[in-house]
Amino acid sequence: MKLIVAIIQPYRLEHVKEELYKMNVNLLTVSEVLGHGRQKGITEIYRGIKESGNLLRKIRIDIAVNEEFVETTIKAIIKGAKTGETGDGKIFVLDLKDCIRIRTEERGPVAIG
Amino acid sequence: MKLIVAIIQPYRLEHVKEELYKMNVNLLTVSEVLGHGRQKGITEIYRGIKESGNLLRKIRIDIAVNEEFVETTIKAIIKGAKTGETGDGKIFVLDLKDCIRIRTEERGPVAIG
Amino acid sequence: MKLIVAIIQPYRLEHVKEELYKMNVNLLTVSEVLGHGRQKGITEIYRGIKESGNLLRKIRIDIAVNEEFVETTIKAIIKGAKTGETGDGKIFVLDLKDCIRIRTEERGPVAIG
Amino acid sequence: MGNTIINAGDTAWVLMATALVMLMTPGLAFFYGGLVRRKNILGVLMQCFAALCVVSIQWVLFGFSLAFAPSHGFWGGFAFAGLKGVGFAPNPAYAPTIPFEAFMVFQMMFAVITPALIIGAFAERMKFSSFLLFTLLWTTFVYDPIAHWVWGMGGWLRTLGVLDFAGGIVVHTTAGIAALVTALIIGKRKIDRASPPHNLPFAALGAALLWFGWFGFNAGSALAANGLAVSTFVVTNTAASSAGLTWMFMDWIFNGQTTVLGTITGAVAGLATITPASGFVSPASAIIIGFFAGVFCFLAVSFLKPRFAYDDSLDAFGVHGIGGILGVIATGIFASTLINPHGANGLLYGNTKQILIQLLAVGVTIVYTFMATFIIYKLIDVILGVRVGEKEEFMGLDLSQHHETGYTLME
Amino acid sequence: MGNTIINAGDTAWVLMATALVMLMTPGLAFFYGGLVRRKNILGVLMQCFAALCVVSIQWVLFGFSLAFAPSHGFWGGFAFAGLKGVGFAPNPAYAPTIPFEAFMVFQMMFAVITPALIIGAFAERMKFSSFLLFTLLWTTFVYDPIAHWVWGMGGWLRTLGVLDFAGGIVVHTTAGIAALVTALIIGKRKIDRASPPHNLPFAALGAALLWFGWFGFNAGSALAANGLAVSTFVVTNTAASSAGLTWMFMDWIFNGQTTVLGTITGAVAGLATITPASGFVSPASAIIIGFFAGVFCFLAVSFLKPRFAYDDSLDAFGVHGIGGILGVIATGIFASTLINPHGANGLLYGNTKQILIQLLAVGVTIVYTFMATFIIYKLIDVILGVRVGEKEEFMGLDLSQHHETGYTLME
Amino acid sequence: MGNTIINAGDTAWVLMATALVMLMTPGLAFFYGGLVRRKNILGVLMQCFAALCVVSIQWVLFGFSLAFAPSHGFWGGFAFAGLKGVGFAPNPAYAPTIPFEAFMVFQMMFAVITPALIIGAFAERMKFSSFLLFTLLWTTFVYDPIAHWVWGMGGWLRTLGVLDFAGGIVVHTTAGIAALVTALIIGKRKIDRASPPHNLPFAALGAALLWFGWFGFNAGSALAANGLAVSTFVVTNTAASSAGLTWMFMDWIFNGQTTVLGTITGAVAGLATITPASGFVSPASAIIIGFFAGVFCFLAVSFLKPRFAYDDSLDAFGVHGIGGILGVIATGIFASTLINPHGANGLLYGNTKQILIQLLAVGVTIVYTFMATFIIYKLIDVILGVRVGEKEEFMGLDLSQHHETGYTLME
Ligand SMILES: Nc1ncnc2c1ncn2[C@@H]1O[C@H](COP(=O)(O)OP(=O)(O)O)[C@@H](O)[C@H]1O
Ligand SMILES: Nc1ncnc2c1ncn2[C@@H]1O[C@H](COP(=O)(O)OP(=O)(O)O)[C@@H](O)[C@H]1O
Ligand SMILES: Nc1ncnc2c1ncn2[C@@H]1O[C@H](COP(=O)(O)OP(=O)(O)O)[C@@H](O)[C@H]1O
Repeated sequence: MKLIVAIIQPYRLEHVKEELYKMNVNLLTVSEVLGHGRQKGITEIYRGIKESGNLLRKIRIDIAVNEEFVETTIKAIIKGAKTGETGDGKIFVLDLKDCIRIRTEERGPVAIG
Repeated sequence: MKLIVAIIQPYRLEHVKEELYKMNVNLLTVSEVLGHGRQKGITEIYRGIKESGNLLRKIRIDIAVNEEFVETTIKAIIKGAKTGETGDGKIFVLDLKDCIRIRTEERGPVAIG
Repeated sequence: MKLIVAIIQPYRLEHVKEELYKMNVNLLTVSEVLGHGRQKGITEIYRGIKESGNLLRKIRIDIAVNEEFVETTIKAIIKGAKTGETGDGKIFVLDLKDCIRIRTEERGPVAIG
Repeated sequence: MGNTIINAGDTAWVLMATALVMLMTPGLAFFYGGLVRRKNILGVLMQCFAALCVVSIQWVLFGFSLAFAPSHGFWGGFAFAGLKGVGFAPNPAYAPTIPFEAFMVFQMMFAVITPALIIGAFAERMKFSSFLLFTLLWTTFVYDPIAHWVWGMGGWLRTLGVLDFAGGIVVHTTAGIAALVTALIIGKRKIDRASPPHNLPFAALGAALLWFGWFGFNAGSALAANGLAVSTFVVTNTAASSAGLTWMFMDWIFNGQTTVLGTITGAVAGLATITPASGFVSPASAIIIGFFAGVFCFLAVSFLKPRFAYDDSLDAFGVHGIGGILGVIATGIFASTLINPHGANGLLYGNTKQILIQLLAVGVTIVYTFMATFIIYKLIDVILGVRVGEKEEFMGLDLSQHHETGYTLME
Repeated sequence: MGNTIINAGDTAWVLMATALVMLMTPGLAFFYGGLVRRKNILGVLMQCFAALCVVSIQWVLFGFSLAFAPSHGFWGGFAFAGLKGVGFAPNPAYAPTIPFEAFMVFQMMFAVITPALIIGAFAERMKFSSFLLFTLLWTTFVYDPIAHWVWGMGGWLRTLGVLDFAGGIVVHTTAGIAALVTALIIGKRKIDRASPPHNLPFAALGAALLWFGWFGFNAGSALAANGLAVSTFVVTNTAASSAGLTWMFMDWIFNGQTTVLGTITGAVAGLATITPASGFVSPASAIIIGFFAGVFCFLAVSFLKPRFAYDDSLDAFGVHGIGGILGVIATGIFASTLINPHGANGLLYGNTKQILIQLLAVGVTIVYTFMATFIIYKLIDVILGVRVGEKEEFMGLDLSQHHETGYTLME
Repeated sequence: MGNTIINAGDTAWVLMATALVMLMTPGLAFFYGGLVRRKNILGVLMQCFAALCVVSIQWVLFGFSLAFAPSHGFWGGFAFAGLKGVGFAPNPAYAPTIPFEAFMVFQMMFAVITPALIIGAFAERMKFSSFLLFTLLWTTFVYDPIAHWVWGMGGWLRTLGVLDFAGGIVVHTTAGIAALVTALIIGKRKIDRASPPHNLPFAALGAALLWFGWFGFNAGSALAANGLAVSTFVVTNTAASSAGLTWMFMDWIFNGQTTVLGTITGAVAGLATITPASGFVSPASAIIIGFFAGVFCFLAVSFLKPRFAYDDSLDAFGVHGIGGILGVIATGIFASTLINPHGANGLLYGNTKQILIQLLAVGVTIVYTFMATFIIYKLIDVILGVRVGEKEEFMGLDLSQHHETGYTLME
């Protein structure tokens, strides 16, 4: 099992979700984060004082999947998130040692879906 | 060492914390996330336009623990979070390679508690 | 590759970023979390009712790095975040199995930077 | 209606005061709304807007008549129903220099805010449909009769000579007691732990709008732009400030530091307490009344409530009930005919009778309100059920009652 | 200007009403701003503040003159340009008991809010520079002439006897139609999916300020603190409440539950609809008009818009356009000389002519506004381009147009 | 007090204006509060509410007397202390047609907001206890005397003929200079980096309430609902709009785009600048004054502050100090007896003397305020310590001073 963590542009969330659903990846967890990457954000200006605004709003998606879904999921994320411009984001893949569905107390691969 | 990540119903947070404290698991990090799972949320309606509202508010808890605490912690989370209804959430267990207490610069298992 | 997760005091973020930049660690993802640790927060009081306020605001930083940068990164975080008082926070190190740059679809160590 | 003539200055002031009092209901919505959990903000806002809509219509159709038509004993009857006879000409029995309709609409806004005040007691756990019905019935059977007793032509408390300038009995005592009753019957919220206000700046905004609007509430009750209105205005501001400062220091003494929530709560307590007295007392008395408002309401909220363990979520009873009752009694003590020759002297000025009238009036109001609210509540509980289910409560009223959320979590 | 004399009460009321109407533009900013995505809140606030600044200056320089100087056919010409002759003395043609300058500034605030209303149609996707130019041109070539026709000395619709007490034609129909035109030309937002309001409490705050300010808008249009002002005040509040309740129940019937957004939208629709009628109808008529406002605007927003698939983001047409037109027609039906002897009777009171005048006026206004707005839009599109680029739209107007963000994400 | 008689229209207007000015202090709280870091919002709100409470009581007890009792040289003495002799009868020396008590309470709200303006300078780092003491002392020893000099019976600047219609000297220059002094002594905030406003919509809300309230501030200073009040009202709105637009374009020229914060700051600068001139100048002059307000305050904030590197956190000096001084001088240039026969002509109308008086008055005010504020600050620093500790500052004032947080992070 793997935990896939994707950092994407906020406005691509809809597209990513769509691509994931097409691949039957329906379970995910989303949060709002700030990212510092290569992308130069817009310089904010408050009463003439420039704020390099180096932390840009991003969306983080966490998806736990079984091994056979890893590549499908990564591809779907790329498909939804890619615009070809800096700031598109990254996907991180972590090993998932265990997974428990709280409702049923099931464990392991069966609990993921 | 393991990093335990639990996604739970927001209103169960109090109960989960209580159960964890009983087991002497006192250190944790909490954040607000949106989750898409099997649970059907309430359809929101704004001027007649239906929002399937497929992202529901959830709480994410991160707990780093030493091996001997893994099961205790999982049990405590389940005890606090379980209602038996869809939406109760999941627990993910990740391997933790290292842990550093910034204040003392201690590393490894001793830094976790 | 490793994923370094640091939980720090909110007001140390600027210092940590500065130290990281000095070490050429420029890519990171930040989010706001609540932490329960050893630190005793301020008791909040609302119309005489005391709120032990056991969840304190913290900043979480996620940094994916290649192996040779792990120690540099940890040191930089400690340098920026350490005040010597409880609440300084923790650093967690996780194994990173893979990393994908969405824009270019590059994978592995090359995608991290 | 005789040789009365409309005064444009007085009319301008009463219209403006009416607008100010109207703004108090949204002000209250934010004062209360900022204090609840994030998932219940819309529940509070909705109840306040609904009170505004429902009571506005009820008042035009029959509420005003029940309260202000010449007495039929219990209430005023239907002589003014549908605003019959409520037109451009002044009614000297109420306000000789402004259109009678101006008096009507000014009073309307009092009828609107009173049931809205009660919301604080059952916040975060009442069904919206039940709230609608409760508001309609409570306004009709509690507010309207008591307004009639105290202010209506032929009302028995008015005849008795009770002093209630702007609604210490009619508004704050009734709302406060109704709050106590409903808090007692509806029971505690599921998660008992104190929850910090989800948006204290909203509560402060609400308090500011309340303070602003209260100038209309009290000084508008002079029903003319004259010296009495000015005096009332000054006294109102003074009591609010005095009570705000007092609560600030009470917080400091009892809890070790001053708080925003304490200060604004104190100011609102001071405003509620000065209300009945505002047209009868001097600024010096207002400082004292404000001081007592701060002390007593602070103690009620900090000690009485935990002691008796009812869950008056936002202290509608502790602030408006205690404040209202205190103010009615204070009126009997501090009132002076030097300030208002149409009033009476209080205890301090050698008149012992007034305070007895005040006590009687507030006592009867408490008893009647208590019983009537109880009956209305129980009736609705049978028909619709008053409290939301446990799941709805955990989910929050915004989602469960209105299928909306107050704030998005992401862009 | 004859033996007119200034009445302090009337002046006080009109000044206060002016302040109230001024507050409506920020009120609208929050009403609209709360409904957009979080990344576009500043875009909305900015457009509203800019409208306030730009039109205030335009009005003083020549706008007031175009609208209210004695007729030169299409508009009023430049006789009052730079406020020449607009001073302390009253102008009896408009308001005999207050300084002419008071009339001028009261009308200014109407000119300010009208273009601001249109913002709802193109929210989240218009360039700020184009908005500035649009506001200036639209005010000059649409608002000013139509205000002249309906309200100006010698205006042809005024001469014809059209009834528009506080701007159902001049304000709401023009803004609503302009909203429809711009929504049609500018096209849909990129992300079509409904986005929940980012801050519904802000929208509720805005609605509260609109309601509060509308007392000045309508009752101030009596231009005196007299019985008519009071009647207008009452009718305004009644229609708002009635429409709010109606929408609440429409929501319940069609969508299964009541909503905050529905209730406040209903109230605003009621306010827009009663506007032209407010100085001519009884409270009973106001209840009926409010009811129809709730029903028709609800249907427009819920069925017309999805049907024709234009993206009037915040329903400026559905609420103000439909409401304004409905109100103008309703005035031809419900107007009564018992309420306002300077008005006329409507259909219900046996006068068939009035409704024809109303229909003609609203029809001409629709056609003229439609064409003129279209031309202005296209002109600006050629010069500056109206719509932001796709990337700017995704980024949000706050960052892309103003290099600011509404809220920080961290401390 | 002679054959004066109360005018209801004037009284209605002054009461309403008083309520409007009261609302400015919460308005300021949100204007400032939206601009600070999220962890300091309550600190700002608290200071504003505390100023309202403390000064309201001080004013009734002795502040009004110090400012407006007949002169004892430095200040007014204690003849009116405890509002002795301040009752229903007008005092023709101040306002012949309204109760003297109305004048008193109107002036109270000026005394309230002035120390609140200073908050912008030391935001995010002052101890609350010290703020309380500072407010009390500063009001008593700076505001009250200077108000006396300029407006009090027998005040030496008043006798000299200085023109300050609504407080360019008394309010804005004093507050602005005090802001500069405190910013200089208290030192920079620990985290020097510019921090984006945590809630710009709150700042916009505050600006809207300030603008709205300023109509009372300026036009209320006519102390009657007459032509002068109307003219003042118009001029106020015009200068605000002109300055808002100017700042908008300055931002565009110097920073490449227009901003919300710039526009609302410009409007507030325009309002501050027109304040002393508002009762003496024409709308055309107001456009020019507004333009200069936009230009100079923009430059002060953008260049002066970084140049001299003081940390006037929210530009209380840059906006109110510069604006106030500019306005006082502008009054000496643009004043015209055609607008206000009780005023004087300025430079433009051939009177060179007035501008010298204005310069003298503003110069003395600067010097006195500078010294007195310095002494008060140092005194408090010895007794209580003015600045919070480093840890408290990092933690934020909300938690460290009031043990509260503005917003919850979770439901
Ligand atoms: N090594 C990293 N560690 C943590 N987060 C990263 C890392 N690299 C990128 N990110 C996240 O991904 C976002 C996009 O990265 P950026 O460099 O702007 O775009 P791109 O990946 O297209 O070059 C960043 O804002 C940051 O949140
Ligand atoms: N595979 C997954 N990856 C990431 N998050 C998940 C996954 N499965 C569940 N979750 C999270 O857990 C929450 C609860 O899951 P849900 O399916 O609704 O309940 P249950 O686990 O009781 O069936 C989801 O809203 C989502 O945030
Ligand atoms: N074992 C853990 N699991 C998850 N989060 C932790 C753990 N230990 C500490 N934290 C996070 O680090 C923060 C600081 O920890 P704390 O004990 O207060 O300080 P210190 O590490 O200096 O003793 C906590 O608030 C919490 O968010």
